[in-house]
Amino acid sequence: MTAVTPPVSFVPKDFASDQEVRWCPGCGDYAILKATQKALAEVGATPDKTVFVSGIGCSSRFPYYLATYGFHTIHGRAPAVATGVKLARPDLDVWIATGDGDGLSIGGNHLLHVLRRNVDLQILLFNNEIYGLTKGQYSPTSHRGTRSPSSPHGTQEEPVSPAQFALGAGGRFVARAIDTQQKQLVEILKAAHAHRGTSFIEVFQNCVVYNDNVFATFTERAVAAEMQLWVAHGKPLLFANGTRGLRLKPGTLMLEAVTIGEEGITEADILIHDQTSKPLALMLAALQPPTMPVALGVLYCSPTACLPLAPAQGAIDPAALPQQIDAALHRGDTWTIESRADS
Amino acid sequence: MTAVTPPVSFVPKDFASDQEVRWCPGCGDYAILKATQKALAEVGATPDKTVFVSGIGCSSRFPYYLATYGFHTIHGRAPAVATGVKLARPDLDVWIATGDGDGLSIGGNHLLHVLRRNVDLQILLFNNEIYGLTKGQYSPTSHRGTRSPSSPHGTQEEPVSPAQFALGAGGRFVARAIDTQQKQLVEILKAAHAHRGTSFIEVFQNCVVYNDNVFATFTERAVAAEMQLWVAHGKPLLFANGTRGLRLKPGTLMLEAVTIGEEGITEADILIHDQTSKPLALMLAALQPPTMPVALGVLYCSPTACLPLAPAQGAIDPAALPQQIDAALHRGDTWTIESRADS
Amino acid sequence: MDQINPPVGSLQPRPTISRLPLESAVVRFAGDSGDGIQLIGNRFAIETAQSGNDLATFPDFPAEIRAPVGTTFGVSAFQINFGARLIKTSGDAPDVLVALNPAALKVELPNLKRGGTVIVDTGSFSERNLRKAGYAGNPLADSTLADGRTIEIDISRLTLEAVKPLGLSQHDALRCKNMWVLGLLYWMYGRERQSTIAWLGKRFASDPLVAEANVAALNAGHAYGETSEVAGDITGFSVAPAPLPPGTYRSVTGADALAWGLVVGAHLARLKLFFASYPITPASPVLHLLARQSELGVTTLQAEDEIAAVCAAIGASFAGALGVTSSSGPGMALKSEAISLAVAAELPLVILNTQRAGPSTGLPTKTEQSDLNQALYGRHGEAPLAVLAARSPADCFDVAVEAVRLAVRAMTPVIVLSDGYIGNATQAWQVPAVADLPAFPVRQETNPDGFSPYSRDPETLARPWAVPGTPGLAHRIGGIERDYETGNISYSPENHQRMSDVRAAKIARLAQAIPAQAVALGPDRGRLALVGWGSTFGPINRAVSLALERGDAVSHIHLRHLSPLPANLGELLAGFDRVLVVEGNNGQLRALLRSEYLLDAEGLNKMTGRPFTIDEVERAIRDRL
Amino acid sequence: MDQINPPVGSLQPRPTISRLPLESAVVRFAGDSGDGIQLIGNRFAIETAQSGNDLATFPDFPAEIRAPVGTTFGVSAFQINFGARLIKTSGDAPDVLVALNPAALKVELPNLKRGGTVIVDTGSFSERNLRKAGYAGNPLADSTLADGRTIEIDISRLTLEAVKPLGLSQHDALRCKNMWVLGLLYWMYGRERQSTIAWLGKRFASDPLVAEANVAALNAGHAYGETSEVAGDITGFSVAPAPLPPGTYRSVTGADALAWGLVVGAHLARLKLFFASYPITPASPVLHLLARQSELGVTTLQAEDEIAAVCAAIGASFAGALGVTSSSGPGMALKSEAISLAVAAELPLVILNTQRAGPSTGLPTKTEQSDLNQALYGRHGEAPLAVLAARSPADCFDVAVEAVRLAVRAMTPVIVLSDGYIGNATQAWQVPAVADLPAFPVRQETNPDGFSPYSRDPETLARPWAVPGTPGLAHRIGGIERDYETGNISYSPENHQRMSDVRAAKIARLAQAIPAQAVALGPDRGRLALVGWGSTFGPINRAVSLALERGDAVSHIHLRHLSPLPANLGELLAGFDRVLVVEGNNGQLRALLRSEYLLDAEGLNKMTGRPFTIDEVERAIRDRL
Ligand SMILES: Cc1ncc(C[n+]2csc(CCOP(=O)(O)OP(=O)(O)O)c2C)c(N)n1
Ligand SMILES: Cc1ncc(C[n+]2csc(CCOP(=O)(O)OP(=O)(O)O)c2C)c(N)n1
Ligand code: SF4
Ligand code: SF4
Ligand SMILES: [Mg+2]
Ligand SMILES: [Mg+2]
Repeated sequence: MTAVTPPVSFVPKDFASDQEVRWCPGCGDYAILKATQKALAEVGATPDKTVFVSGIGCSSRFPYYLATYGFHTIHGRAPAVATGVKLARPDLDVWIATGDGDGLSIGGNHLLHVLRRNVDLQILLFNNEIYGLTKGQYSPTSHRGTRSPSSPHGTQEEPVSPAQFALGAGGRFVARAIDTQQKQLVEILKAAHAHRGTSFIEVFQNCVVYNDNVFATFTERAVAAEMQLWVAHGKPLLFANGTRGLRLKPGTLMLEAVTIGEEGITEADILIHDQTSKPLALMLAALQPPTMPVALGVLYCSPTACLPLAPAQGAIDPAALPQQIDAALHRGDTWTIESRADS
Repeated sequence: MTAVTPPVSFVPKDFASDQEVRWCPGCGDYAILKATQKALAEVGATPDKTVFVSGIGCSSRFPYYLATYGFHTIHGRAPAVATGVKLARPDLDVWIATGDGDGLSIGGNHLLHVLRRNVDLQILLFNNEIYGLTKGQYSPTSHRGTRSPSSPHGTQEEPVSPAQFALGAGGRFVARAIDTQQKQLVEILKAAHAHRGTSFIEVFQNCVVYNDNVFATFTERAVAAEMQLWVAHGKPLLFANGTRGLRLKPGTLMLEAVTIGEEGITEADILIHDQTSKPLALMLAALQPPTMPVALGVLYCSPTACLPLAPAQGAIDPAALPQQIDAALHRGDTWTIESRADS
Repeated sequence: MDQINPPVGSLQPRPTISRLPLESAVVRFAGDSGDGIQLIGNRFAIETAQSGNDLATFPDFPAEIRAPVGTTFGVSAFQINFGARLIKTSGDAPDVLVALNPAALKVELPNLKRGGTVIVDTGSFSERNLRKAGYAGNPLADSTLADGRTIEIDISRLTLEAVKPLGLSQHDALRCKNMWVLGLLYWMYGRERQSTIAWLGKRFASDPLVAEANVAALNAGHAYGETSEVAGDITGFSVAPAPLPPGTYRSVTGADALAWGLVVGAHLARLKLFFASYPITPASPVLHLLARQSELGVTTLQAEDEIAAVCAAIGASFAGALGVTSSSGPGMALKSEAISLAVAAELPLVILNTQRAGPSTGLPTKTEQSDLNQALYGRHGEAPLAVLAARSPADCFDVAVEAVRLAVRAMTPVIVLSDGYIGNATQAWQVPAVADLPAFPVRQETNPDGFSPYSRDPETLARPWAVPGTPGLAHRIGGIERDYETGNISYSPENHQRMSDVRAAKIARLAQAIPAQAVALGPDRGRLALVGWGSTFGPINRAVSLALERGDAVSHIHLRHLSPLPANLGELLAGFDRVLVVEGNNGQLRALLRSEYLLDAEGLNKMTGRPFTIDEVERAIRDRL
Repeated sequence: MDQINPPVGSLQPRPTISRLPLESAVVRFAGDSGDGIQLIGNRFAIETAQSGNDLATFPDFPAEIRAPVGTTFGVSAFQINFGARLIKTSGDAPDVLVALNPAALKVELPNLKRGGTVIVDTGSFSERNLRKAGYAGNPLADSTLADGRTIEIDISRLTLEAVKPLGLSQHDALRCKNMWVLGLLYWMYGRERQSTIAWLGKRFASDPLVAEANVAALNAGHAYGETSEVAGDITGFSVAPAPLPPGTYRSVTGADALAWGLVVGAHLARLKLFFASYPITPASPVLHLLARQSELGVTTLQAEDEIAAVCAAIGASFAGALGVTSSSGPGMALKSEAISLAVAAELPLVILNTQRAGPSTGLPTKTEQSDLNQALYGRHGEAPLAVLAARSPADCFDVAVEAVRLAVRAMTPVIVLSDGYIGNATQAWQVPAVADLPAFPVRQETNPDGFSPYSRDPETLARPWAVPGTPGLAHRIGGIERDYETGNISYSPENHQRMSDVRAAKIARLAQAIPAQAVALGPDRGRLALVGWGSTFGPINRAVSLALERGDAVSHIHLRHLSPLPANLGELLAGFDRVLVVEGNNGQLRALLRSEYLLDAEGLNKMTGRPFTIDEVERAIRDRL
C-alpha cells in the first residue's frame, strides 16, 4: 500500500478530472463547472473527501468532470442516493448536480424530501427550462407557451418555480445564480457549502441548442442592471445600480419597485434584505420580469437541525460489538435445551 | 337496455354506496365521508358523473363508500390517474382522496405536478400525521419527535406542511379543515368544487388507533376558540370569538396575534383576509400552536387557466375522421408505385 | 355436545393424573381482535417451548386495522403446532379450536380437523353477536357442530366470577377472558403457570389490580381444567420434549430472523449496516426491528418511497456501508430500475422481498410465492443478480447472512425472497454465538497503484470496492456502460458485449461459492422428487416424511439458491423419474427448471393467499405413486 | 487512390451514358453532426423511393447532443440500402462510404465492405481536423485506404466555387457542402434533381439566396459526376425498380409507424386516443408525432415521470378512452407496478417499449432486445398480459393496430416491443386507406340490468367496460383482489385462486384470436429453423433467403405474438431437427421456447448495441448445415 500524502491545499484545476468535457460548445454548464472548481478550491475541499452525485441529463454529467468521487446515477434519484451517501458517511462533503427535468420532473419527490429532512449537502439545480439531453422537450420550468417537440402548439401549463418549490418544501437555504456570472456564483457556492443542512441553488443555465437565450430578459448585458436584483443579508434591496429598490407597497403584502428620488423615495424607504425571513424570501422568489427584476443571491438562509445528527452512533466500539449483538439476540424470552443423557 | 332517468337532485344518502364501511370505530374518516356526501348533494352533483380516485391508505378506501364511480388505485399515484380521467373526459367531476403518506410521501411528485398543471379537480388530503393502514409508522407530516414503530426514539426530521407545499407547488386553491367540524368542512368542499382548477384541501383527521388526539392542541373543545382561526375572504382575521386577531407586526413581515382592546388595538388594526394574496396565504399556513392559532378555511383562492383547456378538441367530427387520418398519413413525401403490366 | 356446569369453589390444586400422550398437536386460538388472542398465543408458545417441545406458530391478523367488534372480518387468530418431534409447519387443520365469539366460530370452524375439538365461550353467543357473525340461528343449538367434540363453557361469566373479588369494572374484568382460556389450555397440555404469572406481574407493574385479575383468571381457567378432567369432560394431554440439539433458543418470526441475519451478516463482513425502507405489509417488521438497533451501529432510514429507499441503500453501499433495502411485491416493482443501476455499478446490495399475494395491491396480508419471476427477470436489459429464498422463519437468519456474503463477494445485488407466511410465523431458533460464526471480512480497496474501478478479481470477477474518502482513489461510476478496463463511459460495441458477458459470468461463477444441492429428505435418486423453494419447505418436508414412513419412494429437494442454481442441480434432478415442483404461484420455478434442464417437471400450484397444507402435498404424492 | 482535378466550367448536362446495373446497393453518408448528413440521407432516400426501389435506412446519431466539431464522437451517419428487390435491412457493410471529414473516415472506414468505395472531402483533411480525429498522419497519404477504391475530391473548395457568384459568407457557403455531395450521389445512382430543387425552394423560402446556393451546390455535384464519369473516374449505376405492390408509399420510421398505428387502431376501435409519456431515448419520437395530432382527436400528456404517464393512461382507459403509454427500458421498469394495476383492474392499455441497450442507463442510443423478460415476467404477483413485437419499421403500424385490438378484446394491457434500431430506421410503407381496414368497434357497457363490473364475456373472459358518466353503472374498482362475481373487495382464498386462474385463462385464450404461426421463409419442416422476434427479422430473413438460394434446407420463423404464443407453435417447431433462436440478448425467447416445448433450442446472441448483420446470421446457418 502506498501512503498518499494529500497536498495541503488545492487549486481549481486539481478538481478537474481527466475526462474530455462533452457538453455542446457554448453550453452554460461549462461556466458552472468552472465556478464549482473554483469554489471547491476556495473552501478548502479535498477531492478525496468530496462526492458529487447526479441523476441523468446534460447537467448530470457534471460529476465526470470533477476529480472527486462521483456517482452518475439514474434519472431523478440523486437526492435519494446522496442521502444514503451522507447518512452512511457523515464525514464526506456531498454535492448533488441536477437539472430542471431531473430535479423537478421525475425527481420532484426526492427533492422535496431531501429538503424537508434537511440533509447536510449542497444541491445545484441547473435550470435551462428544457430537457437538453433528450433533445429539447419542455420541462416543468418552461414558461407557458414554450414550443418544443412535445408541445408543438406551446405548453398550456404553468411552470413550477424552483425556489418557491424549495421554500414550500421546507428548504433552509435557497439561492439563485446565473451560469455566466462567475463571481457571484462562486460566492453563492461557498455560502451554500458553509450552510449546515440542505443548500439549494438554482442556477439559470443557458442551453444554446434547445433553449438559447431563454433568460435573455434578465441576463442580457443591456438589461442586467435593471432586471437583476442581487440580494445581500442586511443590505437594502436595491437594483439598477442602486437607483431603484423594493419596498412593501403600503398597506399591502406586495413588493413594489420604486425609484430613489422619485415621489420622495429615499434609500431609507427600501426594504432591508433579511435572509432569515421566509415570507420575504417567498416574495422575492416570486418576482418576475418584465414588471419586476429577478431576485438573485441567497434569498433565504435559516439553519436548523439537520441530518445526520451529531454522530451519536459514532460511539460503536467494534471490539465490543460481538458481545452486544449476542446480548441483543438473547433479549426477551429464551429457553435452554439441555444436552440429554441419551444423546 | 333499460333507460335510467336520474332523479333531478340527490340527497346525501344517494351518495352512500352499499359497501360496509370498514374504518376503525371512531376514525375521523367517517366524518369526512359524511361531509363529502352532504357537499355532493348540495352542489348538485350526479353520482354517475362523479369520479373519486384514490391511492392506498385507510383514507384511500374512501371511494368504496361513495355511490359514484370510483378507482382505488396504487400508492401515491391518484393524482396521475385522476389527471388521465379528467383529460380524457373533461365533463366528469373528478375528486381525489389521499392521505399524508399517500399524497406527500410516495406521491409527492404527482401532487406537485397536478397542482402545477392546475387540473380541474378536487383533492382531499386526509392528514392524520401517521401511516394508518400499515400500522402506525410516522409520516412526512409527523411532528419532530414522533415515536412510532419506525422511529422508536422519535423522528429527527422536520415535517412538511401540506398547505405550504401546495402553495409552493403553485396551487391556486388551498384550504384547511377539521374532520369533525362538519359545517365548515362542507362549506369548504363546496368552495373547492366551485373553483376551476386544482383545489387542495388538507383535512386534519384523527386516527384514533395510531395517533389519537395528535391535533388536540387546537381541536379540543376547550382550546378551539383560542387556537382556531377561521379565515374568510374580506373579513378581518379574528379568532378567540372575535377578541383576538392578527396584524402585521409593524416594520416586519411577520404576523402577530393581538388582543382587541389591549394596547389600544381596535378591530381596524386587524388584517383583512385576502384569499388572492399568496404571501398572506403562506404566512397563514405557517402559523402554529402553541404561540399562534391554526389558520383554517380557504387560505388561498386565485383562479387562473386550468387543464383541460376549453375543449378545442371537442370539435372532432367522427364522420370526417377517416378522411382526416388518411390525409395525415399522406402528408409529407409520398410516391406511387404503378401497377405493372407484367403483374 | 357437552354442556358443562362450572365447578364451584374448585380452585385448589388437584393431584396430577395420567395424561394422554401425543406426538404433536395443533391448537388455534380465535376471537375478536380486541380479545387478546395474539397475546395468549405467544404466551402459550413460550411455555410450550420451555417445556422442550419443538414448535411453529402463525398469527392470522384481520386485514382491517380495527374492524367493528364481533364481525367476521375482525377475527384474529393464532395457531400453534408443537410436538415431541421436529415441527416444520404451523400445522394444517387444528386439533383444538378455541373460539371466543360467534364470528370466530363462523370463520374458523371450516378449517377444524375432522373430529377435532372446539372450545367455545357460550357467554359471547348473544343474539347480537350471532347476527354480527352472520349466523341465522345459534350454531350451538343446531347441527353446525355435529361433527367433532364441542366443549361449551361460559368463559365470560366464569372470568367475571373469578375476578369479581377485585372489584374491576365489567369491561376490565372481561378483558381477562383470554387469561382464563390460557389457564385452561395450560392445564390441558400440562404447562406450568409460574413464569406467566411473573410476566403478568411485570407487564401490569403499573396496575397491580389488573395484574392480579389476570392471574386470577389464569388460575381459574387452569382449575376449571383440573375439575373437568376429573369429571372426564376435558382430556389432559402430554407432549414429550422434542429431540432438539442442546442450546439456547428463542422464538423468531421470519422478519426478526431476517433482521438479525442482516445485523450479524454485516458484522461478519465487518461493515456498517445501512437499512432503508418504505413501510409495506408484510415487510415492515424488519424495518421496525432494525430501527431499534442503533446501539449496534445500524442506521435506518424510512424513505419517502421504495425508489428512494433502494437508492439510499445504493448510495450507502457506494459510500462503503452494506446497503440493504426491503419491501414487498409492489414496492419491488418500483425498485427495479434502481436495482439495475446497482447491477451496472457493481455494488453490493441486499434486497429483501417479503412476498404477498398479487397482482397489484392484491391481498396484502396473505402469502404467495409469485415474485420469483420478478426477482429473476424483472429488470430491463440483461441485469443478472443473485436470488436466494428462505424456507422457514429460522432459516431467514441463515439466508440473510448468506445474502451478505454473496453480495460482497461478487459486488452484486442479491434478492432475498421471504413471504408473508414465514415473515409472520414463528419458529424455535437456536441462538448462535456471533463469535462462532465464520467471518468474511471485506477488503475495501486502498491502493492507488494501478487502480481502476472496474478491474476484476480473477476468481470472483468482482471489481474493487473503492470507498469515497480513500486517498488517491477518487473515481466516477454510473449507469452508462463503462469501459472494461478503465470504467470510463464507453459506447464501444465490443465493450458492451464484453461487459454484458462478464456481468453474466460473475453471477454464474457464484455457483462455485455455494454448496452443492443436497436432498432434504429421501433417496438421492428414484421415482419422484418434490422440488420446492421458500416457504413450501415445511409442508413438503412433512408430507415427504410421512410418505417415506409409509414406504413411498419419494424425495424432497429444496432450493435456497435460485440464481445461480447449484452446479449439480441438473444432474440431481435427472436421477428422478418424475419431478414435481411445489410452489405458491403458477409455475415459475417449474418454468426455470424446464428451460434449464429440458426436464418435464410438473407443477403443484396454489394461489389462495395461504400456504400449502401437508395434506395437499401428500395427496399430490399419492396421485403420482 | 485517384486524385481528381475538378472539371472547370462543366455544369452543362451531359448525355446519359450506360450505367452499371445493380440489384441493390448500400450507401453510407458520414460527417460531422453539423454537416447536414441526416438531411441529405433522407433526401436521397426519397428520391430513391420515387424511382421505384425498395429501401431501408438507418440514421446513426452521435450520443452527444452537440459534440465539438471534428471529433470522432461527433460523427453523424446515415445508411441506406436500396434495390431492385425487396429490402429487409439497412444493409450490413456499405458499398459506398461518403466521409465528409477525417473523423467520419476514422469511425466509419472499419465498417466498409471489402473492396468498397470511399468518397472523401479532401478539403476537410486539415492538420487540425486530422488531429481531432485522432489520426497521427494523413490517412490519404499512407496505406490506410489501400484496400478498396478511394475517390478524393476537394468538395469544400468545389462547393465554395459553385456558390461563389451568390456572395455568401464562407461559413454559409460551406454549409452547402452536403448538397454538393447529394448532387454527386444523385448522378451516381441516376436520380432526378427536380423535386429536391423544389423542396429546397420551399425549405429556404424565407432566404432565397440560401436556397439558390444549395441548388447551385447540388447541380455542381451532379455535374461533377457527369464529367468524371466521362473521364472514367466515377462509375454510374442503375438500380431497377423493385417488385412492390402498386399503391401510394411513404417512408416511415418505426416510431412514426407506431404512432400512426395507434391513431388508426384507436379509430378502428372507435375510441379516443389518450397518449401519456415521459421523454426517453429512443422512445420520444412517438410522443412528438402524436403531440401534433390534436386535430385528429389525440390527447397527449407529457407526464412528470413514467409512473405518472402510465397512471394517466390507466385513468384515461378507466374513463373510456384508449390509454397508451410508451417508454424504453428504464422507464418500463418504473411502470411495472402500475401495469400490474391495469392487469388487476382489467382495463385496456397499450404500452410501447422502444428497447435500448441496458442494463441501467446502458447505451441509450444503441439497440438491444433485452427487455423481453421484463415484458413477460417483470411484475410482482402473477400478472399475465399480452406481449407483441414489431419486426420492422413498417410492421410497427400493424403491430400497433393489433395491440389495440387485443387490448380492447380482452380488457388487458398489451406490451409492444420495438427497439432503437427499427424505431429510428425507415422503410418504404404502403399507406393504407383507413376505410379499408377491418374495424373492431368497442361496445362499452350501458345496460344496468344485472350489471357487475367483473362479470365476464364467456368467449373472451373479458369484463365489461363501464365508463364513468354512464347512467346507472356507477361502480368502484381497484387493485385489491376483487370478488369474481361482484367485483367488490374479497379476501376469500378460493376467490383469489379463481381470479388468478381467470386472469391467466383470459390471456391464454387470446391465442384463439391470433393467427396461427406461419413460416416466414423456407419449408414448413426440415433440418434447421431460425426463430426470431422483433427487429432481427431483416437480417434473418435475408440470410435465410440467401441460404435458400444456395440450396440450404433452412427456414425462418418470426414471432409477432410472444404472449400468448400462437397455438400451433410447438408443433411447428417440433418439425425441425434444430432450432436456432436469434436474438439481441442472452437468450430470453430461447428460454421461453425451451421451457414451453422442452425443445433443445440453441441461441445466436449478440449484445453490442447494434443489430445483427446478415453475414453473422449466414455464418451461423453455415455452421449448422
Ligand atoms: C427513467 C428515465 N426516464 C427518462 C430518461 C430520459 N431522460 C434523460 S435526461 C432527461 C431530462 C433531462 O432534463 P434536465 O434534467 O433538465 O437536464 P438537462 O439535459 O436539461 O441538463 C430525460 C427525460 C431517463 N434517462 N431515465
Ligand atoms: C408501493 C406501495 N408501497 C407501500 C405500500 C404500503 N402502504 C399502504 S398505505 C401506506 C401509507 C398510508 O398512509 P396515509 O397515506 O397517511 O394513509 P392513512 O392510512 O393514514 O389514511 C403504505 C406505506 C403500498 N401499498 N404500496
Ligand atoms: S443540449 Fe443544451 S444543456 Fe445540453 S449540453 Fe447542449 S447546450 Fe448544454
Ligand atoms: S388506523 Fe387510524 S386512520 Fe386508519 S381507519 Fe383506523 S383510526 Fe382511521
Ligand atoms: Mg434542463
Ligand atoms: Mg395518514
